Amino acid sequence: MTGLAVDDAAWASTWRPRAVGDKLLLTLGLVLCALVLPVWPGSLLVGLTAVGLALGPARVPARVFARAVRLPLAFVAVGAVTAVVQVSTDGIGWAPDAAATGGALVGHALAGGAAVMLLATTTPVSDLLPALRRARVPAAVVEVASMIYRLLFVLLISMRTIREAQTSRLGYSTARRSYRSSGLLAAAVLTRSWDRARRLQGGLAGRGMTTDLRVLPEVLPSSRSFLAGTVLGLTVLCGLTVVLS
Amino acid sequence: MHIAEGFLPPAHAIGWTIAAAPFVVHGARAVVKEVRENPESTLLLGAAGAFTFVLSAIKLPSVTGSSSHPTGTGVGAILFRPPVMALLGTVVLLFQALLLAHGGLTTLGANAFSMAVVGPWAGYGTYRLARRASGNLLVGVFAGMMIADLSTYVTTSLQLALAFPDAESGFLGAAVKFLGVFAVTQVPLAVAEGFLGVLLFRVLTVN
Amino acid sequence: MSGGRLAATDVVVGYSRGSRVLDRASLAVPEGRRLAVLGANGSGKTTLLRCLSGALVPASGRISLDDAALEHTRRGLQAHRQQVQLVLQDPDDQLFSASVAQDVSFGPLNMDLAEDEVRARVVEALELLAVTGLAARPTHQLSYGERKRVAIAGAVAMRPRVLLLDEPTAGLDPSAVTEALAALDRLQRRGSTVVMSTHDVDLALGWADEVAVVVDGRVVQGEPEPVLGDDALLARARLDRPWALSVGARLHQLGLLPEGPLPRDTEALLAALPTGTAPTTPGRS
Amino acid sequence: MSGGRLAATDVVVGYSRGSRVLDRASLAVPEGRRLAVLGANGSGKTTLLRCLSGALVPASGRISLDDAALEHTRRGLQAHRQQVQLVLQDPDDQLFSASVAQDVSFGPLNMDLAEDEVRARVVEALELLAVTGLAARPTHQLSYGERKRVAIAGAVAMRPRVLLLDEPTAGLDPSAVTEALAALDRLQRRGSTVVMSTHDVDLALGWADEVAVVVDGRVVQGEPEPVLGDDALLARARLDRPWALSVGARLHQLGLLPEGPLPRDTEALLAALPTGTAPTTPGRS
Repeated sequence: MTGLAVDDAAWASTWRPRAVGDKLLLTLGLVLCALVLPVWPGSLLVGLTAVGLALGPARVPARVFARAVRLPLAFVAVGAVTAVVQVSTDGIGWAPDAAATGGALVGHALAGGAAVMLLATTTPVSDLLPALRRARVPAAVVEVASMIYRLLFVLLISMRTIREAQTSRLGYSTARRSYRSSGLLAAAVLTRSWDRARRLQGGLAGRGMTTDLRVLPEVLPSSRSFLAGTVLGLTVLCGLTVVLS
Repeated sequence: MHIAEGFLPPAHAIGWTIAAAPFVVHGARAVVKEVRENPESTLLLGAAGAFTFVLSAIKLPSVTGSSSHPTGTGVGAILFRPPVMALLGTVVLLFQALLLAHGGLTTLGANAFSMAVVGPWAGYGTYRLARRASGNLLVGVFAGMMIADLSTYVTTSLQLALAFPDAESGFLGAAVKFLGVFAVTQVPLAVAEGFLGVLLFRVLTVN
Repeated sequence: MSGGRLAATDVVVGYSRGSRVLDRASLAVPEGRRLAVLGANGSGKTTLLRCLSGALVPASGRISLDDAALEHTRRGLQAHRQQVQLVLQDPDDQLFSASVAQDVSFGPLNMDLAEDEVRARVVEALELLAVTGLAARPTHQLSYGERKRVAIAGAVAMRPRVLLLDEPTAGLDPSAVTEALAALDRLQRRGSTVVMSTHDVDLALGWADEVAVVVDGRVVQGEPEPVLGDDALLARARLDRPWALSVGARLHQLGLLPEGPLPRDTEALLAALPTGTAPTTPGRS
Repeated sequence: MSGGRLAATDVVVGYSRGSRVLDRASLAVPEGRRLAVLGANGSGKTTLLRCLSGALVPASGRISLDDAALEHTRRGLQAHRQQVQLVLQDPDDQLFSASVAQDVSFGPLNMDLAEDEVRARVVEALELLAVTGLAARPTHQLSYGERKRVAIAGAVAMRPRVLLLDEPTAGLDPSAVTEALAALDRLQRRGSTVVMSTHDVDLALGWADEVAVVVDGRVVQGEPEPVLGDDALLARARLDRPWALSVGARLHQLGLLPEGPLPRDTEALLAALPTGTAPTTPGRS
């Protein structure tokens, strides 16, 4: 495997063949709901929906999803605590509504994070890039982004192998050696990346590359019932939030 | 350390997206022009972006015992200039948000402003100044990469302070808090990234 | 040097260090036959293939197709590449797209074919290489052997008359080699001329109709048996003699092999030897 | 499973997709003998070597050295790495310093040795691998075979008791293979235990004192002849039977080979066969 668990999950997801537009409508809808709806019960509903859809119909492994959503927790916790601590002339204390403000921050962040991960674990990044093209992003920019996606896996493997070789030769046994090894590692990966680009250029010229990297667009048919379900679901979610809050 | 999804209030998310947009569009124009004049540069720019992504995955040991990752935008700014880095940095941030759950979509604008705009420009400016003042490439690289890293986190702290002003002391008090938590702790890591840059350029200039 | 539709004549390629990689090398690619280009690493066999494909401009000499010299202009190269495709040794040097099917479509699209035609060619190429099942898989999840075959499919989809392959079996395990050779057979039966570079003399003897050894910047071309049985040539080329020729020659002397060409691989040798009475597996396990 | 100083016992390594790469695999590395680890690509032989080197932590099972279990702590691994070194297949991803001598000195420098000692070890390692002439060269200018040998020198300079090599001959031409094997011989004579992974059964038969086949997540270990003559095992492992065993068995039946172990390579086979009268080269060139 490639080692980027979210990417592996996206390619293996049962939602991978769904139209990117369908998934974008649903997930961006959830992201927006997480952002603008009041935390109770909006965030809870968005979070539950995202988790339910990912683990249920989209068949994303629970472990991958949980780990991905957990990753930003350190930032969210530290950031939320910092936001609700009050600094005044008589020292440091909690702001008056610390619990509510902190809770709201964590709630919004978790719900939003889960919604973004629903997109990320069901849609490979390379599927999203053609959608950028439809959103009027210049072709050259989309092609550069596609190359980044392809090459980052090649370079990640290089980086891991070099680091393993360095570790094996005791390159990370002290902090000082770790710095030195990291510098050598960064330089090695940089030279590899240039070399890769140069060689790929030769390889693609041989395949008749002219000015762009044109490929056959993949046809992923849009589903009316999925779109209808999305609109209905998001409406119900907003309605419930308004009624309950 | 990127601002997580859902952490910024909607108005701030929109505001920072608008603030970052002109720089990113400017960078996109630079890339389009470069690719039109020189079709092969698609591959080179792709490699540069992939390198930035991978570099930010290299773990640096910090003095405090924990470890952190370089921002990687300083080296890109020195090698490819800040406008190009504004675009590549934003693409890398999008990839980090989706592949690593690092950052977010609604906070992409805010993160792009700090990491793909302020960091590269501040780093590049410092690099030019320090290199001219000292006459030494490595001094310039060290200062440039350190400032690129540090200015990114200072910007992030100020963004958070703007979004969450202190109830009593307002923006200034909040700025002190967030800078204390997110930027002061970053100083040793910024120094580490500066050293990483020196090691990296030393190897590159030997070859 | 004639008769081949694709040919190199007196090609000189010199590198910076003064010594020439190719020094008036000539090669005629026999149409419809399997040609193995043999040489040690660094002998210049990759350079020769790159010259034949148009990727490298020789310092002097000419590359010709149907007796017309290749012109290294944009237009000349474009026409040449539609007929002659080179598959590089490292598949990561040619695969750029995240999806297998999209990557294979790149070459045909560059030929300005209609979308339906491109789609048909992608399907055909994936089938010929027996990688249809990988169409929807991301490139970066494939194994090395799978990536190699997808890279070949990318060239095959352009329906070249001549397919040049640089070390297509390097790094593959025996079953992957068998699969790769079977795919090349399907291509050849469909009318393509297949040229493979390798330093595996046993493989070349078993597979090729004709061999070309790159040695000291030149090419010695001929039927496999005399060329791969020429010890002086092989020593200069830093190659081994195929075991089947060494063993076969001795067994022929001992009267155990019939007259005619020597067997080229284990199966042929065992089939040609008289059968004994005991079972074929040694009784020592 | 005992007697080996370095051993893996009931090692399990599972990947995300549910299927296990290694499923209670056990291997004892025989001290001072040449061990070839055989398996198709993807069989798990690299995974096994990475477990033995400490680079990979198995889900269960243990790695032991001198009957003491390896603890995957900072300290435990550091001690292990001074005794066991793994050289990976791709040299490009193991050379990361500017010059050959610098790269080889990386390991010894990290062992806190005095500078003189480091210098001596670098000289020694370069000599053992016959790459002394390359010491001052930048690593990216080397040929593939040279890079492979320099990567091995980097591990050898740490004077490990056990040297694990992942496909050290892959991608090398015959003369480079000969040179690499000669270097491994010198290492072994100096007292190191050498373990090599490969999918080249002919090479393994000719080189190894003992072989281990990785198949279905487990390891079948033994003397080369019975293991590499076991057709059912080889079929499961997607490996070929070495030609020398197939041909040798038939010739043995025909009464042409003396009793005793079968010859393992061309030279041995030709030496064991009765001599004919005609010259050894076929008379057709």
